[in-house]
Amino acid sequence: MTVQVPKLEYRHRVDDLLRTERLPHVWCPGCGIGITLQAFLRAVKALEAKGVVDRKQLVFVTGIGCTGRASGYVRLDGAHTPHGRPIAYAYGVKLANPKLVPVVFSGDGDLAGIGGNHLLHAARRNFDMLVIMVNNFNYALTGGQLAPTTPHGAYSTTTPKGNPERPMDVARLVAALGANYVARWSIHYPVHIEEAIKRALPRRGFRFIEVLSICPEIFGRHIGFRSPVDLYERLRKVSKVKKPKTLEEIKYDWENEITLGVFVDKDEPGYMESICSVYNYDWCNELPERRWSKQ
Amino acid sequence: MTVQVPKLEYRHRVDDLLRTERLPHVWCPGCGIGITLQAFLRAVKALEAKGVVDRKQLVFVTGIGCTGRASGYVRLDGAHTPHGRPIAYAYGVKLANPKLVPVVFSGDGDLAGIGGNHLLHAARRNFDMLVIMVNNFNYALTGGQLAPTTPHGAYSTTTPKGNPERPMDVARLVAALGANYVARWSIHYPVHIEEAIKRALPRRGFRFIEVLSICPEIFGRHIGFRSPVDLYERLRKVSKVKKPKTLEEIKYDWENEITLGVFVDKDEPGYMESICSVYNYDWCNELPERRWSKQ
Amino acid sequence: MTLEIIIAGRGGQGILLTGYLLGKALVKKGYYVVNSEMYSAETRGGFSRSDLIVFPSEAEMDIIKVRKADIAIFMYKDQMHSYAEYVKPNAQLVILDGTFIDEPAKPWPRVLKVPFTRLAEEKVGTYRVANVFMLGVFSYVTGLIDPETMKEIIKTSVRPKWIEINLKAFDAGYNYAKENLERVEIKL
Amino acid sequence: MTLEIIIAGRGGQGILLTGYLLGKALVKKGYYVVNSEMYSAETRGGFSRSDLIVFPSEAEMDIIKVRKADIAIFMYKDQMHSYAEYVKPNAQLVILDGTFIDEPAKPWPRVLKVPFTRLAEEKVGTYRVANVFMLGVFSYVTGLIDPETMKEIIKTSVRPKWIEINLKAFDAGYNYAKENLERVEIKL
Amino acid sequence: MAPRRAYDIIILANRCKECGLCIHVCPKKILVTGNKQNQKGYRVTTVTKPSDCIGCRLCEFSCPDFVIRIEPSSNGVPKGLIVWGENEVEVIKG
Amino acid sequence: MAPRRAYDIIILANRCKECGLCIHVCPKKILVTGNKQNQKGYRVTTVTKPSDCIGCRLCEFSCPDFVIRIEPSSNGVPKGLIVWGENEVEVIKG
Amino acid sequence: MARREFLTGNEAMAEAAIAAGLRVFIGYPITPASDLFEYLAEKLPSYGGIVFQAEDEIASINALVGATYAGAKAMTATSGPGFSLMAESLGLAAMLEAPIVIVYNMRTGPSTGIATGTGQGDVMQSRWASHGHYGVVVYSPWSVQEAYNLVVKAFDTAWRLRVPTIVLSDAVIAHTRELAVVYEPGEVKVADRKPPREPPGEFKPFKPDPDDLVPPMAFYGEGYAVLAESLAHDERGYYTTDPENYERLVRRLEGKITRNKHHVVSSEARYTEDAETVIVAFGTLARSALALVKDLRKQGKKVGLWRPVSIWPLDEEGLSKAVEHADRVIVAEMNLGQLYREIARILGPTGRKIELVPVLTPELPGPDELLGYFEKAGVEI
Amino acid sequence: MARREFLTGNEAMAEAAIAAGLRVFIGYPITPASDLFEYLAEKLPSYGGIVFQAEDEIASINALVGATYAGAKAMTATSGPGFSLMAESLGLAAMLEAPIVIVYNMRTGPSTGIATGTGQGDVMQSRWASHGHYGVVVYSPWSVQEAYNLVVKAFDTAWRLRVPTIVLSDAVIAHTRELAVVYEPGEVKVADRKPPREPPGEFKPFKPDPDDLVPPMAFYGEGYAVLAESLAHDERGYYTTDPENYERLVRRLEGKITRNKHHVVSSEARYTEDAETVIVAFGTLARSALALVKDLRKQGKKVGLWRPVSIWPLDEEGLSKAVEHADRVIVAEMNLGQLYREIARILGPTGRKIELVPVLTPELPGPDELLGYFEKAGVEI
Ligand SMILES: Cc1ncc(C[n+]2csc(CCOP(=O)(O)OP(=O)(O)O)c2C)c(N)n1
Ligand SMILES: Cc1ncc(C[n+]2csc(CCOP(=O)(O)OP(=O)(O)O)c2C)c(N)n1
Ligand code: SF4
Ligand code: SF4
Ligand code: SF4
Ligand code: SF4
Repeated sequence: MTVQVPKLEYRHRVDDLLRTERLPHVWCPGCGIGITLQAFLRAVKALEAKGVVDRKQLVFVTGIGCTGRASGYVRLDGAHTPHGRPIAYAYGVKLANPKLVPVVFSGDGDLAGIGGNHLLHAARRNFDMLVIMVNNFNYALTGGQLAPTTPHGAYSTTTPKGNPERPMDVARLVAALGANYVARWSIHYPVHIEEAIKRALPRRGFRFIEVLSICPEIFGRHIGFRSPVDLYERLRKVSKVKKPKTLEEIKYDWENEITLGVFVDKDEPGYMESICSVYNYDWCNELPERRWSKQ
Repeated sequence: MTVQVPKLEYRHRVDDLLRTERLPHVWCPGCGIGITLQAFLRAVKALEAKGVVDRKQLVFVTGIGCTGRASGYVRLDGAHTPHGRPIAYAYGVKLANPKLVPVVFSGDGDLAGIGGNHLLHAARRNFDMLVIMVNNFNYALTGGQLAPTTPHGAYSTTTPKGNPERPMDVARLVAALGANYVARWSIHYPVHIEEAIKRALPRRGFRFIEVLSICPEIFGRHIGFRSPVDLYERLRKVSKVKKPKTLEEIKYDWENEITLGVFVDKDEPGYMESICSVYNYDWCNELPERRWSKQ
Repeated sequence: MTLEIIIAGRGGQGILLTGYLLGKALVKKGYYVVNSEMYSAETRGGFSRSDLIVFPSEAEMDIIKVRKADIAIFMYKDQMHSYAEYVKPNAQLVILDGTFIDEPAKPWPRVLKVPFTRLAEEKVGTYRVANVFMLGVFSYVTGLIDPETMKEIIKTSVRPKWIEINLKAFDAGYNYAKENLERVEIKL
Repeated sequence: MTLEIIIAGRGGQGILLTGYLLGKALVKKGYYVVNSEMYSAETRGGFSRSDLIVFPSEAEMDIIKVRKADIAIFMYKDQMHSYAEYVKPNAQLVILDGTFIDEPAKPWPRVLKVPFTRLAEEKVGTYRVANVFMLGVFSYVTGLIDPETMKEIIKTSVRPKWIEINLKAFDAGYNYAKENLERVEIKL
Repeated sequence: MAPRRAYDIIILANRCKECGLCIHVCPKKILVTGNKQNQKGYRVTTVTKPSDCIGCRLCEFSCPDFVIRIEPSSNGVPKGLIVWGENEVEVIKG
Repeated sequence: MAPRRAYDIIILANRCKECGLCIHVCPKKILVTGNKQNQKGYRVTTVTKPSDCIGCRLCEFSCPDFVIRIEPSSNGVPKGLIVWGENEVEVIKG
Repeated sequence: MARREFLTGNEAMAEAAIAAGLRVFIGYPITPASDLFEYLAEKLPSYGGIVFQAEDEIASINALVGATYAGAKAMTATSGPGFSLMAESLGLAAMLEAPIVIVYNMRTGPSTGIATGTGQGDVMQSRWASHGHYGVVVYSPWSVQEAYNLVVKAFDTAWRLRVPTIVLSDAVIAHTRELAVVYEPGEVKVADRKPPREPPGEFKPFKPDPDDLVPPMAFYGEGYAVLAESLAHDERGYYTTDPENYERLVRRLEGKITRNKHHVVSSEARYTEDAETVIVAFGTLARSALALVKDLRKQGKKVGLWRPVSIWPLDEEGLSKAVEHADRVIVAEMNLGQLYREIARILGPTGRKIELVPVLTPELPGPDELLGYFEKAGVEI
Repeated sequence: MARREFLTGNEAMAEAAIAAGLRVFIGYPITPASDLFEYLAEKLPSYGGIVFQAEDEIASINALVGATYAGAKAMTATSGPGFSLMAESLGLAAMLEAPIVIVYNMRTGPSTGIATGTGQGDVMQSRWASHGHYGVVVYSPWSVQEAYNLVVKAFDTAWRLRVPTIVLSDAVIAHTRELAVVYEPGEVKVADRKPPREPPGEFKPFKPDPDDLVPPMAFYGEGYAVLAESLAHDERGYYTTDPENYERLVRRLEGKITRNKHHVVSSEARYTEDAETVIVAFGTLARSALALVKDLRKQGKKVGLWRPVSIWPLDEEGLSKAVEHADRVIVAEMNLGQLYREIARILGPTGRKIELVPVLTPELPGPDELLGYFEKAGVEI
C-alpha cells in the first residue's frame, strides 16, 4: 500500500492525518461533518506540534452513520463499530492499554439514540475518553428519520406531519452526569471547535463536545433549506454563545436558542485513575491524560 | 383457579391487590421492596376509593431482579419482562391501548443500569407512564454486584476493594430530562411514598419515583450492616428531605446526604397527547391521565 | 413474450422516476411488471439504472434484473458504455440522449438518438425534465403506452409543484416525436 | 470403588461448607472428588444438600450427583425424609444429628446418631459449628480424613474470625468420638 | 382530653419473617419478637400492650411482608390478634 | 500601517463539491464558483482577487472537503493556485 | 376492494400489514427496512394506527410484545443488525406466546457488511437467535405479491398460534417494484385471538386448548389480571421450577407449530414432475433459479425447482414429493450452507446426492451469473 | 507450577483465563456466571489485569473487541440472556477477526426461564446468533478440569485463528467442585498474535497468510494506523462493495476454521470399539450418559458413548470412527434436538438410525433419570 504523496504545496494541511487515497469522501456537498473533522485534525496537529499529544496513541472510534464514516478517512488507529457502540468499544481500548487515548467521533443518533446507555454510563464514570458528537438533527445515513435531537415539530421521514417528541439536549445531559469537559459549538465556529478539542483531548476523564452541523442533503431538504448556505445561516440564527451558570440555562430550542459555549471545564480524576486509587497498576503513573493535563 | 379468600379480618388491607396464594413472598427478612410495594398498593386503593383510578386499567410491569419479582405478587395485569426492558414493554402497552396506564416497578440496576437507554428516552419524551424505582444500592438478585447506584467506595462482589466508580443520581438525571414528576423518598417515609404515588399515578407524562430501600441480606452484609434495623438506621442517617431549587442542589452521597423530596411536579402534555396534536385519534379525548389529572 | 427494458444515466437525470412512470403505465395496461433499481452512493457523478421486465402474466414471472435488454434507453455516455453488454445485439430499440452521446456503443440495429436534454431546455425551459420529455417521445414512437394514461400517472406520482412542467415536457416530447420521428413496432 | 456421600440439612446449618471441607480433604488425599450443591431460594426453612462423589482416579469419573449414597449425613429431620431414597439400603454409614432426629427414616444397617447441635452448643459454646463438630466425629469414626489435614483446610477456608472456633469444634468432635464411639471401616 | 381510641393489631403470622422492623419503628415499643415459630420457622412478632397502641400504622406501613394490619378495635377493646390460621387466632389483650 | 501580507489560496480542485460554503464565508468575497468541472462534475471554487485575501482562513476551516489551504504567499505575490493535478496547477493572480 | 398497485416490496408489506389490521408499528430505521416504516408513518395514522420510533431495536421488540398483550396487532421491520439486537426478546415473545410479526429484510452481512446489498445469510439466525429452545415461524417471499401475501399470513399465523412470526424478505424485494394486488382492512382473512372462555379468577392465561395447544388470550384491561411471565411458568403464569411443567411448556412452544403445521407450511415446486435434478432455492434467488431451470429445460435437461415458502418449518412433504424422481438435489443459497443443512438432514437418509452452491455476493445474481456459481462450486448441471 | 485444587467450574475457568494471560475481563453479572466474574474481581488485579463491570452485555462484547485490538487477551462470561444481547457484536468480532473469548454458562431457557437451572438449549444459538454468515469456534466441557483446559484452549484458538471462541459450559459445571490441576501464567501454551511483518504503510491488517488464512495482527499504538472496519472491507480494511472481495472475505471467516481444523476439533469416544449402539451426548449430560453406558455394559449391551468436545465444528472423523460398528446412534441432549440436527445431517447418508432423546428439565438428570427420558422418547436400549 504505497501511498502517492503529492508535493507539499499541493496537500491540505491535515492531509498527513487523512487516508487521502480515499478522497473525495462520501459526504454530500456542504455537509458539516468534514468541517468538524478538519477541526479535530487541526487540533491534533497543533497539540502534536506542542509536543502534548502523540498521534500513535490516539484511537479514532466511530459508530454507524454518515458521521461514522469518518474513521475510514482518518489515518489513525481506529474502528468503525456497530451502530451505537463506539463508546463501548472505546472502553475496551482504554482498559487494554491505558496509554492509548480513545477519541469517539459519531452522530447524534448513534451516540444519544441507540447508544444512549453507553453515553450515560461513560459520562457518569468520568471514563477517560474524548467524545465528539456531530449533531445534524436527524438520522442522515438512513435517509432522514427522526433523531432524539430532531427539533420538535420538524419533518422527518418517520414523522411526516412533524415531530411530536421533545428533543434531547445531549450536552446538557452529559453536563448533568458530571463529565469533566462539556462544550457545544456549531460549525460556524471552526476555531472554537478546534480550541475546545485542544483543551479536551489531553484532559483526563470524560470529555464531550457537541458540534451542531448541517445536513443539507437530507435534514435541510426536509425542513425546506436545501442549499447548504441557507441551512448554514438558519442554524447560525439560533446558535447563541453564552456562559450558562446552571444547567437550566442551557437551551436546546430550534426556534429560539441553542446555547453554545463551554458548559463544564473541570479536571477531576477519570475512571482509570479511580481504579489506580484501589490497585497499583504499573501504568498508573503513565496515563497520558495525566501527563498531558499537566503540560 | 379458585382463590381461598380468608375472612376479611384476617386479611391485609391490600390483600385484594395481591396474589395472596403466593405469599409469603421470596424477599428476605427486612427487605424494603415489600414496604414500597405496599405503599403502591395503598395508593391504588386510595385513588380507587376516590374514584380516580380503576385497577383494571393499570398494567404493572417489572424487569428482572429482586424488585422485579413484584409482578408475581400483584393481582393486576402485568408483565415480568427481561432485565432492563420494563419501560420498553410499557411503551407498547400504552401505544396499543392508550386507555391503559402502565406502572413500571423495578430495580435500580434494571432501570438505570442495563435499561438506562429506555429510561433516558422515555423521560425525554415525557412518555405517559409511572416508574417506581426501588434503589437498594446494588444488584441484589444476582448476589450483590456493583450497581450504577452503589456508593463510591462501597464493597460489592465485583468491587471487592471498594467501588472506584462515581454513582449515578437517577432521580436528578430524570429531572434533568424533563419528566413531569420526579420525587425521591426512602422507606422511612412510607406515607410520603404513598402520597407521591397518589399524586403521580393519575398524572400525564413521565412520572418517576425513586425509593431508597434496604437490602440487608446482600448490600447490608457487604457494608457491614447485617441486621435490617441497622441498615435501616444507616440509610435514615443520610436521607435528608429538602426542597432543592436547582438540579445542582440534589445530592447523592452515601457519606453525607442523599436528598429526598419532590424535585419536579409539573403537568406538561405527555407523549400520547403530543401525537394527538398531530393526529386525531379516537382515543385522544379518553386518555385516562388527562381525565384523572383534572379530578 | 417477455420484454426487458433498461434505462440508465447519471445520478440526477431522473432515471429512477422514468422507470417508475413507465412501469406504472405498463401495469395499467395489464402487464406484470418488475422494476428494479441500482444507483451509486454519490449524489454527483454517480450512476442510475432502472430495469423493467414486462411479463404477459404473473405465471411467467421470473427474473428481477434485466439479462439482455430488448429496449435500452441511455441518457448519458458513460452508462451506455457500462451497460451496453446487457443489451441484446438485435435489440428492438435503443434510445440515446444525443445531448451527451455521439455514437452508439454497439452496432444496434435500431437506434434512436434524440438530444432530449437540449430539447427539454429549449422547449420546456429546463433540462431537468429531459426524462419525461423522453417518455413523450417513447410513448409516441413505441405505442406501448397511451399518452393520456401516462399523464394521469404523472399527476399522481410527481410532487404537486412539479406536475405542470412534467405534463408540459411529456406533451412536448410526444409532439416532437410525432413531427420528427417514425413509429417502431415493439413485440411483446 | 466409588464412594457416594450425601450431606443434607436445613438452610443455615452450614451443609455446603461441610461438603466443601470434606471434599477438599479428600482431594488432598489424592482422590478425584466431585462436589455438587443444591439449595432452595429461601433463607429460612429451606433445604441444603451437598453431594460428594469420590472416585479413585479421574479416569473413573462419571456422575455428578449422588445416585445412591454409601454414606449419608443428615443434620435435620425433614431432609432425611426427602433424601432417604437416595441412600443405599446397605449404606456403609448413616450419620444423624440426634438433636433434630429421633429415628432413622429407613432401617439402615449402620446408623450413628449424635446430637451434634446440642453438643456443639454445650462443648464449644455455639450451635453454629455443629457441622464442624460433626466433621470431627466423622474424621475419627471413618478414618477417611486425617485430623491435621482437616485443620489446615479449615484455616484457609473459613473467614479469619471464625477459624478459632471451628478448630475448637473440630477437636471437640474428634475427641468426643474418640471417647464415646467406635470406628467404622469405610470401603473405597 | 379526648378518650384514647382502641386499636386491633392484626398479625398474619405465617407471613412474618422476623425482620424486626415493626418492632423497631413502633413509637410505643409494644411489639416484640414472639416465641412461637411459624411455618417457615420464623418467630412471629407479637404484642405486649395493645392498649398503648396509638394507631399510627407505622408498623403496618413498615412491614415488608404484608403481615400487620391496624384497625380501630372491632369491639372497643384494644387487642393483638395473631392469626395463625383461619380458625386459630391468638388474642392478646392488655 | 503595517504592510498587508500576501497569501496563496490553494484549492485542491478534485476534492471540491461545489457546496459554496467557502464563497459564503469569505469576508472579502473573493471566492466564486468557477466554470471548470472536476472529475466528479463539480464546478470548482476559484479566486477572483487573491490580493484582497486577509488570511483569515475561514474558507479553509469551513470547507467540508479538505479543498482549501491558505498560506503566506510562497513568493510574496498573492495568488490563487487551483491544483487540478500534480502537474496541472492553474495560477490566478491579481 | 382489491386494487392492482405497482409497489415496492416494502410498500406492499406495509399495505399488507394495514390490511391485516395493524394497529401499532414500532420501528427503528435501518436499510433496507426504513422505507417500510416511512410508508406506514405516512399512512397508518389515517387507519387509526400508531407508528412509534423507538430508541433502538431492543425497545422495539419489547414494546411489540407489550402491544400484543394490550390487544393490538403489532409489527416491526428491520434488518440483520436490528434483528440481532432483538435476539433476547424474540425469546420473550416465544415464551409469552406473544403474536408479534417481524419483517426481516436481509442485507449483506455479517456485521455492518454492505448495508445496501442483499443477502440470505440469516436463515439459521431467524430460527435460533435467542437462547433456550423455543419455536418461531419464518416465511420467505420471492416476489412483491408474495411479500404482501406472507405478511398477511404472518399475522394470521402469529395470532392463530400465538407465536412470533417472521417474514424473511430481502433488500431486493424491499426495493423492487412489481404488480401487487392489495386489499383494505377487513378484506383479508386474519385469525384473531381466541378470547378467554372463563371469567376472571378462573381463566388461566397459559392453559392451552388440547386440540391446537394454543392458549386463549385475555388482553390487558379486560379484568383478567393477566401476568405475562418471562420465567418458566405454569398455566396461571406463575413461576415454577417444576421439571414436568417445564417440559410441558417448552415442548408446547415448539409443538404447537408442529401440531398446526397445516396452517403454516408452504412450498412451490416447478418442473419437478419428471425432474432428475431438483434445485432448491428460496426468496429472490429462486427467481433466478427458476429462469435457470427454464434455460436448462430448453437444453433438454430434466431440471426442476423446489422453493420453500415457509422456511421454518419446512414443508417436508412438499420437498419429498418434489424430489421423487430426482437423484440429485442442489441447494443454491446466498451463504455458505444454511438451508442446505436442513435439506441435507431431511434428504440425507434417502441416499440422494445433496450439493451446495454458495452464492456469496451483495447483488442478486441473474440466471447466468447463478450458473457461474454452480460452476465455481464444481456442481455440474 | 501445577497445583491440584478443589474448585468450582467458574473458579477453574477464571484460573484458566489467568493462566492463559487474561488482561481484561469485562462482564455483566448473570447467574450462573457471576461468580466467575467475582473470582476474577478478587484475583485478576494482582496479576496486573483489569476487571470492568459494563452497563450491559452489549457494552461488554464491544469493549472486548476493542480490548483485543489494543493488544489484550480479553474475556467475558455470561449466560443465555446476556449472550443473546451480544448477538450483534458477536458478528462484529467475527468480521474484525477479534480474538475474544466468551464463557457461556448455559442455564434453563428460553427467555428468563429458570435462572438457577441448567440447560443445553443454546447449541444452535452459539453458532448462529448473529446475522450474516461468519464463523465461531465453540467448545463444551464436561468437567471442571476440562472447563479449565478448554478455556486455555479457547484463548489459544481465538488468538491462533483470530476467531471469537466460546466455551459453552453450563450451570452444573459452573457450581460443581472438582479436582482441577491448574497453572500459573506462562505455564500453559497459548498462541500469541502473529505480529505484522511489514512496516507501517505497507502492512495490510486483513491480508491473510495463505497457509492458515489468518492475517497477522498489529495492535493499536504500534503505529500501523489500523482500521477495524465493521463494513465489508478489503485487505487494507477499506470498505468495498466489490463482490469478489466480499466472497473472499466471508469464505475466509468460516474457511480459516476449516483450514485449521486440526487445532480445533476434539471429541472423546468411550466403549465404542465394539459398540452397536452409540449414545451421543455432550457437556455434563455426557457424564450421566457415561454412567448409563457403564450400567448397560454391565447388562451385556454393546453400547458406547461419543462426546463432542468441540461442538462447532464437530469432529466428524471422530464421530465416524466411533460409530463404525454401530447401526444405531442416539443423541441425548437437553433441548428438543439441536446437536441432533448436525449428527443426523452428518450420519444420515450412512443409513444409520439416528434417534433423539430430548431431556427437558432444569436439573441435570442422573443416569437413572436419563434412562427414564429414553423410555419417554420411546427409544429402547
Ligand atoms: C442496530 C442498527 N440499527 C440501525 C442501523 C441503521 N442505521 C445506520 S446509521 C443510522 C442512524 C444514523 O444517524 P446518526 O447517528 O445521527 O448519524 P448521521 O448519519 O446523522 O451522521 C441508523 C439508524 C444500524 N446500522 N444498526
Ligand atoms: C440480559 C441479562 N443480564 C443479566 C441478567 C442477570 N440479572 C438478573 S437481575 C440483575 C440485577 C438486579 O439488580 P436490580 O435491577 O438493581 O434489582 P434488585 O435485584 O437489586 O432488586 C441481573 C444483573 C439478566 N437476567 N439478564
Ligand atoms: S446525508 Fe447529510 S449528514 Fe450525510 S453526508 Fe449528506 S449532508 Fe452529510
Ligand atoms: S437480596 Fe436484598 S433486595 Fe433481594 S430480597 Fe433479599 S434483601 Fe431484598
Ligand atoms: S415488620 Fe413484618 S415481617 Fe418484620 S417482624 Fe414485623 S411483622 Fe414480621
Ligand atoms: S482566507 Fe479568508 S479572506 Fe482569504 S479567501 Fe479564505 S475566507 Fe476569504
